[in-house]
Amino acid sequence: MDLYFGEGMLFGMNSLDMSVNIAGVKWKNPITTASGTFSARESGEFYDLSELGALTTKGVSYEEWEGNATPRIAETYGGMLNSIGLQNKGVEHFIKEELPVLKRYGVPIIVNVVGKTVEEYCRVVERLSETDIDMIELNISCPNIKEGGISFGTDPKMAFSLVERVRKSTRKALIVKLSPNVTDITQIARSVEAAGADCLSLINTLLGMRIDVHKRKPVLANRVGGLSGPAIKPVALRMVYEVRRSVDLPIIGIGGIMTGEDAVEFLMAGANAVAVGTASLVDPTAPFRIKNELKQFMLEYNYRSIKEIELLEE
Amino acid sequence: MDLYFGEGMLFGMNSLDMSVNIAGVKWKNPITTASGTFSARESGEFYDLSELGALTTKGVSYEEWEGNATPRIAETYGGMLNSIGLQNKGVEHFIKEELPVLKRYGVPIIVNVVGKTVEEYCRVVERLSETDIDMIELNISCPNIKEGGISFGTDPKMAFSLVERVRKSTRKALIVKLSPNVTDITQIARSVEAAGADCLSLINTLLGMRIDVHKRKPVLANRVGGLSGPAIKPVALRMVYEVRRSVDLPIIGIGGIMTGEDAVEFLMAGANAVAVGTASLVDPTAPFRIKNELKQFMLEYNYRSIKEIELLEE
Amino acid sequence: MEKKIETVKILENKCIAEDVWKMALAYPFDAKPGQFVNVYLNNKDKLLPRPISVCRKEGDILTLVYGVVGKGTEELSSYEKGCKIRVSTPLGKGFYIDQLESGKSAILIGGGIGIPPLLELCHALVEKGLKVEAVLGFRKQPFLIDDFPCKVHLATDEGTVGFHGNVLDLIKTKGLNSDCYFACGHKAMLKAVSEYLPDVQVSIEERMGCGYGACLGCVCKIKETDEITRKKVCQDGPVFWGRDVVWDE
Amino acid sequence: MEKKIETVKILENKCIAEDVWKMALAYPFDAKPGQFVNVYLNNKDKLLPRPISVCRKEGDILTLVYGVVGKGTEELSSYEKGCKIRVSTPLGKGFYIDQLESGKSAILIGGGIGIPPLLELCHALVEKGLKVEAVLGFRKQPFLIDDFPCKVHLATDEGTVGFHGNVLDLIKTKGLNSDCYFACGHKAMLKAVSEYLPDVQVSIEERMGCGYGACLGCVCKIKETDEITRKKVCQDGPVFWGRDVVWDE
Ligand SMILES: Cc1cc2nc3c(=O)[nH]c(=O)nc-3n(C[C@H](O)[C@H](O)[C@H](O)COP(=O)(O)OP(=O)(O)OC[C@H]3O[C@@H](n4cnc5c(N)ncnc54)[C@H](O)[C@@H]3O)c2cc1C
Ligand SMILES: Cc1cc2nc3c(=O)[nH]c(=O)nc-3n(C[C@H](O)[C@H](O)[C@H](O)COP(=O)(O)OP(=O)(O)OC[C@H]3O[C@@H](n4cnc5c(N)ncnc54)[C@H](O)[C@@H]3O)c2cc1C
Ligand SMILES: Cc1cc2nc3c(=O)[nH]c(=O)nc-3n(C[C@H](O)[C@H](O)[C@H](O)COP(=O)(O)O)c2cc1C
Ligand SMILES: Cc1cc2nc3c(=O)[nH]c(=O)nc-3n(C[C@H](O)[C@H](O)[C@H](O)COP(=O)(O)O)c2cc1C
Ligand code: FES
Ligand code: FES
Repeated sequence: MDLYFGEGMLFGMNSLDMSVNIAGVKWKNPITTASGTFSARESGEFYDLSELGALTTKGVSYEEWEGNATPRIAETYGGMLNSIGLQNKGVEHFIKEELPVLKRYGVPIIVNVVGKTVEEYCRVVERLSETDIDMIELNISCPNIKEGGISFGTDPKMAFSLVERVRKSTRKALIVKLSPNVTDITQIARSVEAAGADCLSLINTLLGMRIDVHKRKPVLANRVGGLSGPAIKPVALRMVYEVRRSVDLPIIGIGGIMTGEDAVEFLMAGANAVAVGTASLVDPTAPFRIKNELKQFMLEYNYRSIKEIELLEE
Repeated sequence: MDLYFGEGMLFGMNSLDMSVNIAGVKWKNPITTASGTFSARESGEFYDLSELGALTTKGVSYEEWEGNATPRIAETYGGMLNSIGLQNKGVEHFIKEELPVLKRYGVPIIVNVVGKTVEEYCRVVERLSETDIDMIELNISCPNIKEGGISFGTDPKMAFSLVERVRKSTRKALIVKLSPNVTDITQIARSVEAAGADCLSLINTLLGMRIDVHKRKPVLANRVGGLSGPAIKPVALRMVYEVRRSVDLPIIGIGGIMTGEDAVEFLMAGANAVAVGTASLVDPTAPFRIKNELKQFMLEYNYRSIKEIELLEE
Repeated sequence: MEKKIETVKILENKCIAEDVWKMALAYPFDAKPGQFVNVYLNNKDKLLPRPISVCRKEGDILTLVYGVVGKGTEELSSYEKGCKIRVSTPLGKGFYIDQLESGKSAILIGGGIGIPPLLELCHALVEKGLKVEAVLGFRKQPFLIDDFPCKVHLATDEGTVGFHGNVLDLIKTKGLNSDCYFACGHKAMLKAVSEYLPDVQVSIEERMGCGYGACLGCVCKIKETDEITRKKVCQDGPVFWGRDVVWDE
Repeated sequence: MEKKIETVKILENKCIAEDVWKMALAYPFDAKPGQFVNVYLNNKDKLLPRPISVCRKEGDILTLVYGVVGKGTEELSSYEKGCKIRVSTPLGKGFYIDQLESGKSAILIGGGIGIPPLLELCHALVEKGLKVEAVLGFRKQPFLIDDFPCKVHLATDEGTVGFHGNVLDLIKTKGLNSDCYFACGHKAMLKAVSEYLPDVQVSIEERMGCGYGACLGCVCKIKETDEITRKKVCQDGPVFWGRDVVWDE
């Protein structure tokens, strides 16, 4: 490092370039919010949302979904379980009430899309394609929805046909969000790439459970829920690393990112950008703080662009 | 609870029965050690091993295995990664040097068996069947061994034929230890039950990774390793709960058990006994302490036998 | 930005009844009765904030009173005077009292660990010139009752002090009534009170994720006109009208 | 049971050089030079113990000197005098000094944060009547050197004080030699020292899981007669003969 000290000064703050290009969309830095852990109005009371690389919404369905019964949240060691059940008011409500708020910040908007059938996914995507959102993130992996049986994201064929159909419904950049609850995530990644995805995001939550030993029943009304937070980071990182070695698409790394160094780990594992989820529940300013910590790390180690953040060749 | 106070006193310490019968083998309490996190000589310097329900050894192969390069250990948030690579000196060495030490404690001995081929598994099992060990635990799930490609434990057919063959090699009680790195663990559980297993133990470690952002390389020499510890408990608990609802075999619950209450969670999820792993690295007396905490819990809530520890019917 | 998480100093943290603790914080923010703060723990195995209601706000001192019911509140009780913790600025809407006029009467109905938020409310109403009475119920050992600047009716489940029975029985027995009602306590109590006094304002609890409106973890069902909608306890509440709450879950 | 984990009191915890801290513990157990203790952290996101060598044991006071190199040692440095931490009884075999006779000479070779374990060793050897000299190397800022009860030869990488260069160059330059040698420091230094002085005892480090011999996390390769075997650093070590260590990994 010492040798580069002079050069570090030379390049300094000004030439530090944190921008990334994700499937044709320019983000000014590689940090976005993870779906379901961010809400523009509420998070915007804690920090300036225009500082992020992109804003990712919670899951949007065609019609209103009520979500699951409460309790919907359970704390676990170094993590949490949720069984929100994708409660949301539907795509029309989103376009009318939430999109205008999101637009204010002048950063790319990623809308997370959910559905119970291929047709429902397509209808949401078609409707969103008529708006000026920037990217669509297809949540093919939510483990909380009982309807429809097995989740699309755990079967390579089902994932392929869903993405193939959705691909025909939109020209927006299409991110597909993968489920970690599979034997081989690279198989799903390759299916989805073949079906026309522009980008992958991973991971969604791991299926988990907690029992209240005093009340002798599961803590969540839904019994099982999605595990997230720092506890799952090693699994997420391994999956990003594996997927990076089997597809060429850009990757948004997700799972337990709490600090700038965590983000660097994902970038080194092969992610092109990262999304911050549970950390926002632990610290409402987390995505903003992590962006700053990432910048600090880059300055310290004299990285001049995000692309330079990678593993050493061996 | 108040109503039962008198009765609680009546039954008191004496009638508290912690014993369990696991596939025909009587354990005096439902606590054993998780394979690879316990060594009789060394752990025996910290507590009296005869206090446990059973003792489970690290993986034993036919010939000596060297294991992986170091670093083999990485710490993660609420957990750890290991890539020991099943280093061991082979079954003959085990029988000669380690078994006599284990026998001293007068509790059932479970030998964890590993192999790279069906034949190798069978040879270890045959050799062990000639000894007076009590149970065999087939590790069909170790994610660290690169040889042989996909692990037996992630494919229902491979798991079936392995267990079927091993079943023919021994009349000892046969536990099969399942891998969590699968899309549907109940499918593997059913295959293995059909192939003649007497008992299931779950879960083995989740595949994970960590990167040293300063050195720009994976922390483990082996790059990926097995994630264990409290971080994975919700996943383990969910899997025990699922498997309980699809097979009738006794289940040994494993994954992140750190306290007596954690053990109770697994018993309520449907386990018949539990194994304590990573906790022994954090506190060398953990299995012993957890046994005492479980007893304390039973006294407090007036449970008179392990069987009574279950979820409330809904 | 209007909201933030601040690292503040613990001025006092002491046990005031069995498993009930009082914590005073140096806290330079305005807080309204019925609002709560998110308390973040120092030990990192537990990530989520604990929502605790404003019990009293005097000058720059915020007092919280909390029951030790689990690992998080147990940890909270271990913090010593002088230590620092992370706490949010006040959250939630609090009780609806802006419209209330001097001279009117109010009854505050509290059960156990639901009593603390009524203390700040009591002060606020008394300051506004309302005639306030409090009906406070405990399992066995009362706490905080001497701090209420109003007449207090006491009930205990076990009859150790005051009326032997629950707060609602006490209200019925004494025939207490007033222009407005406020209640806080466990769900069964709030439900019973709401059935008897539909105009009551109730402060309800739900297990939370974020505590500030981002995660939809804490929803409850509220009747609005004829429809049932899901409201966030942390943001739309924690205070709702008793008659609107759907108690089925 | 011969071994245990004990909760002990911190008597002192202070910075003695840049990122180097000294911690004194009330510790009523015998400890030999070259042994280490497992230090367990209070904050529960980090589960594994940190192995730290015995730097000095006088009466019931154990002194540890540790470098702040990561999150765990950073946390350790935040503990204040009077706090308690969990620490194991002494682990590992320590240096082989039982056979050494009075009158013989010994050279201790230490680099940076490898120096602390040599201090207790130095005291033990001096007590045994050996003639001891220490060759201590630092990057820039020396520490502990005044505590060594023997002649100290100083080297710094940057030449700020003492010899400008590394410890091995200093030994070669001064032509130092003795009846026995002991070394502790980073791997590259130990390897070079072992090549030059095959009879040296070296204390080596490996990333540990359990720290007491149960997990096989910490193995190193050791030549025994003609075979290479895997030994546990925590139990069979951390001290080995320089000539036996296979340094390739
Ligand atoms: C808006 C609001 C205001 C509150 N104000 C106060 C207050 O002033 N004083 C006070 O003592 N408590 C208050 N609570 C409840 C308090 O937040 C919980 O008791 C606390 O979070 C429990 O943490 P724990 O880790 O000790 O318990 P855990 O170990 O998490 O759980 C122990 C028990 O507490 C219950 N519990 C856990 N979290 C919650 C929660 N968020 N809401 C309701 N029950 C829960 C669980 O059902 C469980 O049985 C309030 C809750 C809310 C939602
Ligand atoms: C037998 C033995 C005795 C030791 N004695 C001392 C001592 O007296 N004083 C002292 O300062 N340090 C000593 N160490 C090293 C000390 O254990 C590590 O520096 C410490 O565990 C790092 O913890 P951390 O959480 O701060 O670092 P981490 O965040 O875990 O890692 C930071 C860096 O430290 C390195 N590291 C982490 N753990 C170890 C380990 N177990 N061994 C070697 N390197 C590691 C990693 O490579 C990493 O680059 C000893 C190690 C061993 C094995
Ligand atoms: C409360 C909550 C709600 C979530 N809702 C969604 C959602 O609507 N759509 C989705 O694709 N993922 C959802 N997720 C998953 C997260 O976006 C993310 O993939 C996961 O939590 C892992 O990241 P983390 O560990 O940083 O939280 C949700 C997660 C949480 C905790
Ligand atoms: C260091 C280490 C070594 C292990 N070795 C084995 C092994 O030899 N055979 C096996 O079946 N499982 C092995 N495991 C897995 C554990 O037995 C257990 O299934 C897993 O760690 C989850 O439990 P825990 O969270 O309580 O540790 C090992 C785990 C660790 C941490
Ligand atoms: S707790 Fe997250 S929205 Fe209320
Ligand atoms: S660290 Fe576990 S055997 Fe040495």
